Amino acid sequence: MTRFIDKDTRVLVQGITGSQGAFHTRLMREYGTRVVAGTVPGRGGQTIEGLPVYDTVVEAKESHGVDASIIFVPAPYALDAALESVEEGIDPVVVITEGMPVRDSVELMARARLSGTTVVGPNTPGLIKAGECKMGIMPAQVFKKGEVGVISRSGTLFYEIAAHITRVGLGQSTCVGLGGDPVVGLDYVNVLRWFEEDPETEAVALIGEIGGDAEERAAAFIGDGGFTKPVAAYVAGRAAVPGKRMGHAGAIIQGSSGTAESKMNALRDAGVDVGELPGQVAESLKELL
Amino acid sequence: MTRFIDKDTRVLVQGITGSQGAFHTRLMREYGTRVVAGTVPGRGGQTIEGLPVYDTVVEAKESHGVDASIIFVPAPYALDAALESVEEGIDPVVVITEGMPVRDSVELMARARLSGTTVVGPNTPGLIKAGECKMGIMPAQVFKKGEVGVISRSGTLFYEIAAHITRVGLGQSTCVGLGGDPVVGLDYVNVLRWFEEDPETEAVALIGEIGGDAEERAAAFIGDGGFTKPVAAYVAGRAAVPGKRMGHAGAIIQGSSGTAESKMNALRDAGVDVGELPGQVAESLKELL
Amino acid sequence: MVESVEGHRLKLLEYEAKEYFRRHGIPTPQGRMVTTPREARDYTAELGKPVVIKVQLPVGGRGKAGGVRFADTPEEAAEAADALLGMRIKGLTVEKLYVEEKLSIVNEIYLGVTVDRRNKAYVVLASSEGGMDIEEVAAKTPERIVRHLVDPINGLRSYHANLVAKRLGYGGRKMLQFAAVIESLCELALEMDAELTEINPLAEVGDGFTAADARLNVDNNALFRHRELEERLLESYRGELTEREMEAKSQGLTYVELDGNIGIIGNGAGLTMATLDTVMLQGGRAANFLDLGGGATPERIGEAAKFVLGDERTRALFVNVLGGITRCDHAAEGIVAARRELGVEKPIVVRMMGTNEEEGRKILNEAGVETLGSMEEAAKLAVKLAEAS
Amino acid sequence: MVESVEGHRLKLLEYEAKEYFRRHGIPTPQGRMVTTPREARDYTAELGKPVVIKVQLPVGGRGKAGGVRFADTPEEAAEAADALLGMRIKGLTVEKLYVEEKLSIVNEIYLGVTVDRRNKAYVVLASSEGGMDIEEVAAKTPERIVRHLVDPINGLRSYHANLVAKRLGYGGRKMLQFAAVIESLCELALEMDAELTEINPLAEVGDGFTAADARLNVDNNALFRHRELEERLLESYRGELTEREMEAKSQGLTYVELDGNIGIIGNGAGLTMATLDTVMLQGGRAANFLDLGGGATPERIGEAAKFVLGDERTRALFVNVLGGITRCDHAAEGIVAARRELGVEKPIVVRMMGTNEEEGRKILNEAGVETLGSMEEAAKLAVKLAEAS
Repeated sequence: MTRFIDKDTRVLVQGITGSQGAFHTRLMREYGTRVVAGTVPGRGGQTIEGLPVYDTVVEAKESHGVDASIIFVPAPYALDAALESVEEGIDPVVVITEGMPVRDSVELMARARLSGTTVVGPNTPGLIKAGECKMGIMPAQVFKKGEVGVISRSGTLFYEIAAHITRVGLGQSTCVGLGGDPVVGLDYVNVLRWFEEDPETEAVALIGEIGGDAEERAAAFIGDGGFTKPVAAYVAGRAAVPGKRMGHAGAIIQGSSGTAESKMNALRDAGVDVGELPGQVAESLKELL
Repeated sequence: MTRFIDKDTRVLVQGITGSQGAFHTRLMREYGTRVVAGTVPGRGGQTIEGLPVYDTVVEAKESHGVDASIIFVPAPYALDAALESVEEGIDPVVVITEGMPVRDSVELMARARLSGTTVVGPNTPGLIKAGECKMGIMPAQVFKKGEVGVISRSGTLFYEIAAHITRVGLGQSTCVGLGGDPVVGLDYVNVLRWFEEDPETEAVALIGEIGGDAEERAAAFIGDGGFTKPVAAYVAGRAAVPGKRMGHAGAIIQGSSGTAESKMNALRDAGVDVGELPGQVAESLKELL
Repeated sequence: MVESVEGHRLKLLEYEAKEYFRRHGIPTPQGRMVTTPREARDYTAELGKPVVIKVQLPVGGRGKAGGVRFADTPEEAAEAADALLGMRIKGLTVEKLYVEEKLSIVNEIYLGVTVDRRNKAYVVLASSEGGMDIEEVAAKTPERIVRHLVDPINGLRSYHANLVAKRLGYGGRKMLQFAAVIESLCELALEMDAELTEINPLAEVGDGFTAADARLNVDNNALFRHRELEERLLESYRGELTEREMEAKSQGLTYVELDGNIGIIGNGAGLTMATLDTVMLQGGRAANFLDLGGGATPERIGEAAKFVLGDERTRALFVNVLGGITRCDHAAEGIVAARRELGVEKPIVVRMMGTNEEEGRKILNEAGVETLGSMEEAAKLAVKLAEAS
Repeated sequence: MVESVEGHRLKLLEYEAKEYFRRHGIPTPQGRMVTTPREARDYTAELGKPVVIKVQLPVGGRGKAGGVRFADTPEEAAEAADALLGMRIKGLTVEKLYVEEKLSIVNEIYLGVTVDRRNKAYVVLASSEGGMDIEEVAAKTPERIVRHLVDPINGLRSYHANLVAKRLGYGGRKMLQFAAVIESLCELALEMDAELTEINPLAEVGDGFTAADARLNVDNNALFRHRELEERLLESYRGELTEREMEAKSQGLTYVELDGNIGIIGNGAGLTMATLDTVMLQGGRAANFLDLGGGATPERIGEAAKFVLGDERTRALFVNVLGGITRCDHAAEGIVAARRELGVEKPIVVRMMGTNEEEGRKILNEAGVETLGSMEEAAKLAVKLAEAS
């Protein structure tokens, strides 16, 4: 993985004729993303937002060359859409789709691993290289090209913190929404590895939430010296109640595992500056840089 | 693939307690094959032919180290038995079992390809390195260590020709039974590539039969210079009738394809010495060497 | 250790789960669901042997709550059923019972299949500590749990199942029988999109194994593949959700009831959680979590606001909107409409930022609703207002 | 080009195949299997539209043989059925008919799924030349065939099916409909272990596609997964096998009837084929191919010998045994016993080599049967004896 996306990335939109697909295609292009085509089986030959629509990824790729794909396909069809891009060697594949069955995510990730493809999501706001390429549904106005890499499991909280980062006078390099589902393609460690090598990233904002142990594993990775740049973090869900799902399928405290405290402590032990409030992440980064 | 098998190969027998499994385990050991253990699910802890029986390949491997496996398991269970060895990194996996469904063979070969495992068979007499290691059901007495590599789709015809080779004063290096099923792990070209590199093989006896186009592909490979040592061949089935299956599931002439003439002509065009009768193969080799 | 996917599932009752078990060849004791003492008596007579009678409720711990009884005769079964029906357990009334042959159990095993988030794969869990909660076993004696990750490409094969059975100490015929149950349960899990399926205990009886209990929780997101279960969805929340949560569900709202007095509405799960946290840090207590999700319409936002304002515990409402796909002006319209329709005077604090922020603020300010740009300050204000009202 | 697995399969009749098609969601015209003119009339009346009536036989080319008729009214249907029932086609008597609604066909497509030996994978074949034999299309206009290899790991996905439909020139809704048929057929092929399943033609009608004909050949080796078909096996050979071959099948013998006069028995398919070839090169003609397989018992060999000697066309018997698992003495015992039991005087030539060769020769020589060590010489002798007798 030498890059996620940048201004040259040729992006395909799968599910481009749906309301979400069409809407965000427009916004992504306004941001400067090089969207080259869309696909919807059965809609080949149509045009939307001035872009050609193909029935299959193979045809879109043959006609335009496609580097990366973003998927707005309804959940029952999302697995096939993603596999289609994986099979065509498209990388990364960003699955915006919400509500994908876990069995399908498990299958997708296994096949993507076999072919070395990076899958972002499902149920992700997507990823953005500030000022160059937006492959996602995040509001453009909160981002400014800069030095902070952002990794988040949630969407709006990610925008919130990105906005704070911009407001304090910093900016973002690449921002990655991991996705709010229990099984997703990327975890913090995958992205931290990438940020460690990325010359444009000088510090990282890590935005976590209750459920699972992805934050604890990120903490272990940082604590073991796997990531050496400054990190500031916020973990949502201190007020959450065990056994109650907080919006995301993955955001649930089971027994004593997956609590915000556990994650915050692990990150602090690894030397990460953990904020009590979302706004503190930007302040910390300002100090760290 | 640096070697198939030799005197050091530690062999596991899957399905060792069945009558075929037990009988051939005895014969293989008499030949000198280093059989180290057997497996039969549910029979773990038993002993047969003085060898320990395990429930699973994992356990056999942990206790003995296993390089290669030979399978005598009934057809309905053969796929799982083979996959178990493939998963444990055992190579080659020799499937003696007859009557394996084609769907299972297709799945086995795909998974073996993913992990780079050589599968011999199914429905093969097995393979033998003359004078060192017999992993199969061929009669030992017809083989003598020597310089001719033998590749065959059939069993008894292979023994017949091996016996001729021995009788004319030559011997065999490694002999490979490809198997009589439509979908098998190895084809002539795979084995010719190996024989090309094998210092112990100076010439090859290629024994074909009607059905499919494996012989034609071997001819093309030889004709293109892929194999440079002398080859003598015999193709069975000149007297066969189109549409009638000749014993093997794979041995059938469909329309005008898969005939003995087509195969013999292709081989002759590639410079192979093709005999009219099985006995002529040995005579040809004698002249060629 | 046993980190699994939860939170998003349709929980079937024991008798329903066992029906699926049977279809997949998993041995179960003879049994029948009954709703009257008479049926309990008749079925016990039909069986002609001692039975166990278990309440059928979507909550755990029925044994401790007295929801399981034994009966040797049809008359005893009728009496037991009479005693159990109408019982209240964890706020739920018992309406269904499962009458099942009583087993002579040699040994109790735990067997489950769930999804391992970290490894992105289904996982088979087996333990000799049958009958116990697996989380508890995982915490206390993790070495007693055998885990097998199911390769998503290769699937669970007979030899994998044999190894699991082996590791639990079974050999010979018992190993094969146990392995067959593992294979079937795993097949069921995949075919039914189970987020969790469990046999606890799997009873070792004289001549094999049988599922003494059965749990089957199906991934909600996969119900399009299991249409027959869709209508069961709401019912499955009984007991698990509060009445208000049930009502929210039926309105399609992502709502969690909490025990404070500040109503919280946010857009996006992470932001809403952070809003709760911020309120907590300011000394307040949230009455709920309500996530609008992405791109809510004014109507949707109005419904949400009405739902939260309508909660009598709510003393103040704090709406936190980060405009992205969701438009701030839409949020404002929805809030104003809700307030007008309800005619309530409860204080409302709105924090908004992003898409159409100015328009939104204008609408709210004209309606006399306070808007702030900072989440912390808005939370502080909400806490103050809730205390004051 | 269309090299596929054949030879080893249970061939279902059209009406049976269509039943499987329906279960897998493949659109088929309305139809019913009937065995009397009355049923044909009643069903046509029930349908209330013109019908096509097709003989149900396990042989191809029924159209050319006059086995397909059309009828506009119930009375015409009864007449057509009356004419078709009892007809003889390729040596078989028509006992079953399939009455089906007559279609208004816009276009005819070929669609099939089979196994590609070389690539070790299932392959989808589609062609615009519907109604034609695919082998013929492959030979004459191979560019009109679209091939898609099904990745055994990933399976056939919707987008693969879309591409196939696309390559055949379909777009929009028709592409999706055609792709759905491809997906279902492929699913059927795998689930049923089909060595070949074919829709030829797949009829494009006004509002979609429908299977105007149906072929489903199931891999014999997989019948343990399809118990319901096991009893259909013998019947499926009707028409394909000769009477003697049918009888051999029922005795479990691997036997092919040929048109010569020298009975051939060998052990192993390759050796037996080579034996036929050798006899042919010596100027003789084999009456059959009979492969004993591996490790035959004396009884088995005796039955085989009796079966071949019992063929009145057989003037001499040539047994070729290469002793490996099969023991030469067992072969000898079987041959001697068969000869004794039948009391026939037909000349027998035995070539044996390998395991227990000496013992075998001794038994045969004592019984006055000639044994040789060379296959060529034995063949020469057999040809000579057959000519002389």
